[in-house]
Amino acid sequence: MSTTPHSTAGVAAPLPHGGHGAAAQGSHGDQGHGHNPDLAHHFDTPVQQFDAGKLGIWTFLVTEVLFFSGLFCAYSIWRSLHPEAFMYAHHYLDTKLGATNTVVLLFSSLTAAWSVRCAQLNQKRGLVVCLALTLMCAFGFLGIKFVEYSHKLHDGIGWGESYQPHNPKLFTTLTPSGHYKGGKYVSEIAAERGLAVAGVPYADLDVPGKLAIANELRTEFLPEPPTVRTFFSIYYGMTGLHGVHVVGGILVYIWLLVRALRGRFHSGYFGPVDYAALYWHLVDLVWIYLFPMLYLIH
Amino acid sequence: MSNTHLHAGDAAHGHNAIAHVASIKVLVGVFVLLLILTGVTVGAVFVDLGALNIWIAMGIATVKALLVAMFFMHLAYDRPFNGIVFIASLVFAGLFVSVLLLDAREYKPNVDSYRALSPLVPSSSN
Amino acid sequence: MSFQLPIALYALVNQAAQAPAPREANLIFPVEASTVARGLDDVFYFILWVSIISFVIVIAAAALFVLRYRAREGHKEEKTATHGLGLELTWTIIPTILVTIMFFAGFKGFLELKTAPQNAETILVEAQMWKWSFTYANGAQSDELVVPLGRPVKLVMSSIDVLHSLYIPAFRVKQDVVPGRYTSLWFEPILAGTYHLFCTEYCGTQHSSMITSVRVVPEEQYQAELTELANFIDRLPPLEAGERVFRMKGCATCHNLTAETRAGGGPGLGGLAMNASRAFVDGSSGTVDEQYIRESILVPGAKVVSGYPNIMTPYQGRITEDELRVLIEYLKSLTP
Amino acid sequence: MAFTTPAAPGATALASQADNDNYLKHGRGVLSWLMTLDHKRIGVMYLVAVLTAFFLGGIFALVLRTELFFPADASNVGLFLTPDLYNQMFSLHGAIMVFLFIIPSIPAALGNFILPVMLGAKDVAFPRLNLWSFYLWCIGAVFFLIVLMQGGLDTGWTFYTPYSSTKSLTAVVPALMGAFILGFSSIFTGINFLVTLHKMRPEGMTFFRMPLFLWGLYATAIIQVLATPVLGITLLLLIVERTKNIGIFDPALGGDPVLFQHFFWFYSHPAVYIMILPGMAIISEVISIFSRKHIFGYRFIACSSIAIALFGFFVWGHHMFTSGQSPLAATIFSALTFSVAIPSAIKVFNWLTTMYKGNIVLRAPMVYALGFLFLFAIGGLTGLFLGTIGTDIHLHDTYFVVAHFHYVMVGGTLWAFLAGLYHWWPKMFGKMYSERSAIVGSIVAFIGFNLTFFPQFLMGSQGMPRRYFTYVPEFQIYHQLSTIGAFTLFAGLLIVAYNLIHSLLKGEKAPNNPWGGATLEWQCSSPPPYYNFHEQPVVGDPYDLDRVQWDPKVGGYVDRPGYVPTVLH
Ligand code: HEA
Ligand code: HEA
Ligand code: CUA
Ligand SMILES: [Cu+2]
Repeated sequence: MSTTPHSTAGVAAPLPHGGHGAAAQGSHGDQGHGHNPDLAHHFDTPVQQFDAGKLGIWTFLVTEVLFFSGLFCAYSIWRSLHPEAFMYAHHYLDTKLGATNTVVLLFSSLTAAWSVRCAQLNQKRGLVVCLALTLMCAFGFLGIKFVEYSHKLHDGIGWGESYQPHNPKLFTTLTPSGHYKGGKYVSEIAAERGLAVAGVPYADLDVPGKLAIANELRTEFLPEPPTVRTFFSIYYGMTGLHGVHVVGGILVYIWLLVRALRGRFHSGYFGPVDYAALYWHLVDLVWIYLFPMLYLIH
Repeated sequence: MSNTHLHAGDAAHGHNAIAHVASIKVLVGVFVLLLILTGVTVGAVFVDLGALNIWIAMGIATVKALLVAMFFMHLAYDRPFNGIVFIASLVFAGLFVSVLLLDAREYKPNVDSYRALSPLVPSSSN
Repeated sequence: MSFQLPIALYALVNQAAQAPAPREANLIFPVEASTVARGLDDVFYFILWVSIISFVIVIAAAALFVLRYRAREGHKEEKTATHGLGLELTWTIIPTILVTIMFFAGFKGFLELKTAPQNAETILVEAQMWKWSFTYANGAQSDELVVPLGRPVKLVMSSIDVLHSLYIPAFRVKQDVVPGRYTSLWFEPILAGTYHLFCTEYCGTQHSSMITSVRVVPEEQYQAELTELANFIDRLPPLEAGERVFRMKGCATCHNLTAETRAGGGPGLGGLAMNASRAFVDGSSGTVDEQYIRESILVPGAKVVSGYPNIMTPYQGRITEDELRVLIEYLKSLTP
Repeated sequence: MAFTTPAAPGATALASQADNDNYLKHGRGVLSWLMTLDHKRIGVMYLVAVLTAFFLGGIFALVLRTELFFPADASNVGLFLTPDLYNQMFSLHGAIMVFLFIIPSIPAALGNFILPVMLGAKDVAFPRLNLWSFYLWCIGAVFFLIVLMQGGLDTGWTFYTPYSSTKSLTAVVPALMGAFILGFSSIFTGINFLVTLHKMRPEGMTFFRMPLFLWGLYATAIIQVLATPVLGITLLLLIVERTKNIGIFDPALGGDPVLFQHFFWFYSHPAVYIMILPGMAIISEVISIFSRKHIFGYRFIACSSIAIALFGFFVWGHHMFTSGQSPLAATIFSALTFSVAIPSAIKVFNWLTTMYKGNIVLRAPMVYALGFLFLFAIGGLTGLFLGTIGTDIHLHDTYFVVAHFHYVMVGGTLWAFLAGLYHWWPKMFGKMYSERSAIVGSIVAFIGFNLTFFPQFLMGSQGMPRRYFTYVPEFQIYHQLSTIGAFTLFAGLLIVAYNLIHSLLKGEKAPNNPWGGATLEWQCSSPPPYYNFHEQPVVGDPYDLDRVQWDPKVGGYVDRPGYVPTVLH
């Protein structure tokens, strides 16, 4: 950890002005003689530069972990103080979609890790392929998220103020272990009973109308725990923040792909590929926890 | 690592002068393991073990996290310090979450006694 | 100032339970008017002494060195040891011991502050922007706190809007009042008199006006005042009763009795009956009558006089019909 | 003139280079500054920026102090402010001073300039990130200007919910965004320093041969990296709480305001050590050099910095003793709070021992260092009254607290900052300043400071609550003393400012090593060349002051010819 690369320029020997002297030391062979274009002037050797970048990105990941920790904290407190809200609300979350997204992210992690290997081994085509695959997975993930979000928002299940469920699931029984059972969407019930307002059937009603019917029906079923709204705040907060990170990852990978196509990376210079992969793996790590925490409540 | 010579030649046979190269076997192997574990978590949900479920799920998640960190993120071969740095983040995040959880549970009664008298209006009915 | 180290130490070692005579107000503290005050002050004085002594050591040493070793003709520095475990341990261990004593002393005081006696007289406190209201066992209400001398009192507190904090310096007690939960504190007054009661958690515009007083009175007078408070509306002429409701409900924090606006508050209420019409923020306007005043008290948001923010707390459900009746009478009686 | 060993070939050539090629002359025009990646120029830009913020915050302070000269009259009309305006004054004062001034002051301004040079490196590890950090600061500052234009901020710098999330009518969201961005600026500085110190130390400089200033910055970086992200998420949650009512902090929706205070202080307590650690580190340098003595207890001072950084994470609850936090938590936090006092005590006593039998030169930096010792001791010791639960119940949210944190932040950090500024000024700008007005300024400021804040201890313990627009009559005398003091302090600082500006314009040329320091920054010319060193500086014991000797010809210190460094142990 505290070992420092030796400036072969040596003690008290004058450096050529402009400061690429030490750089020359680090990079025989690779680029031929002297000046190494991939080495920033203030580093002595590519190894030093790479290690610095690596420690830098790891430190950045540390800040990311603590950034997310706030939401994990809110989650665990609400989960332990208001389990009922979670028991009720998880019925809205689609485990299948969640699981699919998990697999997508895991695969993208594989390709990301592979892209590093390719860069290290000068496999330029492999690198491009891996980066491209990673990107595609990222888009896929967002696509699935979009489907999930739009379904909820369509039923008025937003966060904060926009939590106005006009097509909520209603439950008939509560098991001793606190599980809500016999869930049915208002839309279904309305369809079965052919409910309507002023002759307009539920399906064709505007939002206020649907809300009216929903509130109407609520009285017959189990009451909704008051902090459900907070659950969805937390759900959107966590998945949303994670989504923002995915978007960030996409930007980074587009940039990498461009440079890879230009053949900028090679066994002597692949830092950015490695760092981006590390970041992407962290995004994956976070999701590895979010999935059971949000989608697998039972 | 001290000053190393980089020969593009090194790259040819699965080896790089600057950093360790993960073998395809390891990468794919880890990926498969991750898939299996994901399957297990989803499966575990359908056996109701009450409070135990969440801990099982978290346990499996942690194993998966470890796999990713050790192999995909190279921690297994990396400078130990990078690992230490990462662990530090988890330790402090843990401190943060656990202390707040402890306090929240401690003062819960004051909140509940108040809620008993003036309950929250269920959010959706507004 | 009577902070002799021996006294302080003594009080720490043996329980401050059989409390010595309370100290008079001095440069550091107000009078020690509750049972816990004396003990807590002793802790303070103990820390104060430790601090003064270590401060003097530090500064004296620094001054001495500057004088003895200041750069001047013919003076040169001497090589001395660059490290010494012995010294380091000394100035690690001694402070450690001292702060450990501080912690336990403070902790003991804290326990006293947190464990209210069973027989404590309970008074309900409701805080709102920006007034206190106290409700007593017999249902009587007041805007200043009246407590019996020599009897433990427990305040059970809640807030209807934001954080507030109830602070009585003379009793050395303070507790935040948190919306959405109950918090409580207790004290036993040992000196009759009137003391400050401050709000010490920032709560907006009138935070610094959210102050009232605590009156410590003998037991029988306490009982008398409670019964008097409980049914003053029936006994007093409407205007007097209304004037008291006006104070009780804390209207004075935001409204002047004259026509001019109170800084950071609402319209002045002087001459309400006279000025027949008012313009509202929504552009509309209306005439001041019984009904209008009534509405402005119960649901102030309904008609907000233009030029003022809509910040008043609705009194719907916070004021009885009788109170409202006399209050309106009183308001109408006000001259500009 | 560059320090060169006669042996070195072309020494003269290099020397002449040194004269015309320093970082100030290297590249001209505004753009060459705004686009620069040079840590020295970024440091200088930061210096200008934070001093501007300091000035602004100070003006707000003077305004609120003036208002407090008299209490408001019967119908609550103040001297010249309304209650709302007063509340905005202290909120903006606090927020600007903390987020825009004191957090970046020493690390980002002085640290940026000195760290790489002290390290014998050409730059920090990530120069581009460094520039970004500065521009994030600027963006954050812009947000605070927006706040000023959009009706100010009246939540206090602590943004407590639910007032900040539901009731406040001021521009809370822009302020939160500003603080959020400033947080990332601070994080980037932290990452940069951490990596630089790990990966760019020259041959022979192990961790335990690093100058203590670098140890201080290292400890600071640890806190910046571990604590600041939590501030980020806290502010983010508060923003959505205010805009979308997500119901995490708002009790009306089942949220928990005490939770917010936990979130906030988890960052903001460690943050106070972001403020003081670099200051202490400067003091360690100054006291050793100006006592012409090897620092005493190097390892203890170094480790105590780390200890403070880490312990600092376990005590945040001491800001919440009366908040409705559980007694259990309160007790734990009180106990842990004292753990931080010990390493601080260790530092203080090591500094004293360093002065023992020294040859104490009372130049400006040393005068400020002594002032620091005096003021920080008071500030720190009063922290003990607050750390003790029983007594804090009475003192919390009174002026006693206000006095405490001004003694540590102004008397501590600001004094150390000025000590460092005077210490490195010749190196940074190659100009000397007037010693006399420097001393005069420090004395005036010292008197003014104590006059401002000592009375606040007294009125505080007598029960004067903080954040009060007006007050009950018995506190008037203390408030008036305090206000008078504030203006005296202002005068002192004006002298400081004048002196420094004057030195820039008219100051005589500074030698490379005016004070006889043995750390590497004194081995390069003043101001340093663009790449800091024309030759690898010789790494030795940073406190082995015998390496250098006074040279009347240069008017500064130069290497002692043929000096054999004491063997490093
Ligand atoms: C530079 C910033 C800084 C520093 C260094 C400190 C240092 C300390 N602070 Fe302070 N503090 C603040 C900035 C700082 N604080 C701020 C800004 C607030 C208020 C925030 C707000 O509410 O707005 C605050 C508030 C605050 C509180 C909450 C008060 C309240 O709101 O009720 C507490 C309580 O424990 C506290 C304690 C301490 C302690 C124990 C130390 C210790 O680290 C001090 C250690 C130093 C010494 C002990 C002195 C040196 C040692 C000697 C002279 C030798 C002798 C020593 C012994 C015998 C032990 N501080
Ligand atoms: C670094 C932090 C810092 C600094 C330096 C100061 C400096 C000062 N502060 Fe403040 N203060 C806080 C941080 C700080 N403060 C915080 C966090 C709060 C809490 C806010 C809240 O409650 O939310 C607070 C609150 C606070 C209060 C309490 C308000 C209340 O509770 O009602 C008061 C009252 O007297 C006060 C006064 C002062 C004064 C007189 C100064 C003086 O020292 C100011 C002197 C400085 C100047 C007048 C500027 C002069 C500058 C130049 C001339 C240029 C400088 C250039 C060079 C030196 C080269 N401050
Ligand atoms: Cu109520 Cu401040
Ligand atoms: Cu603190």
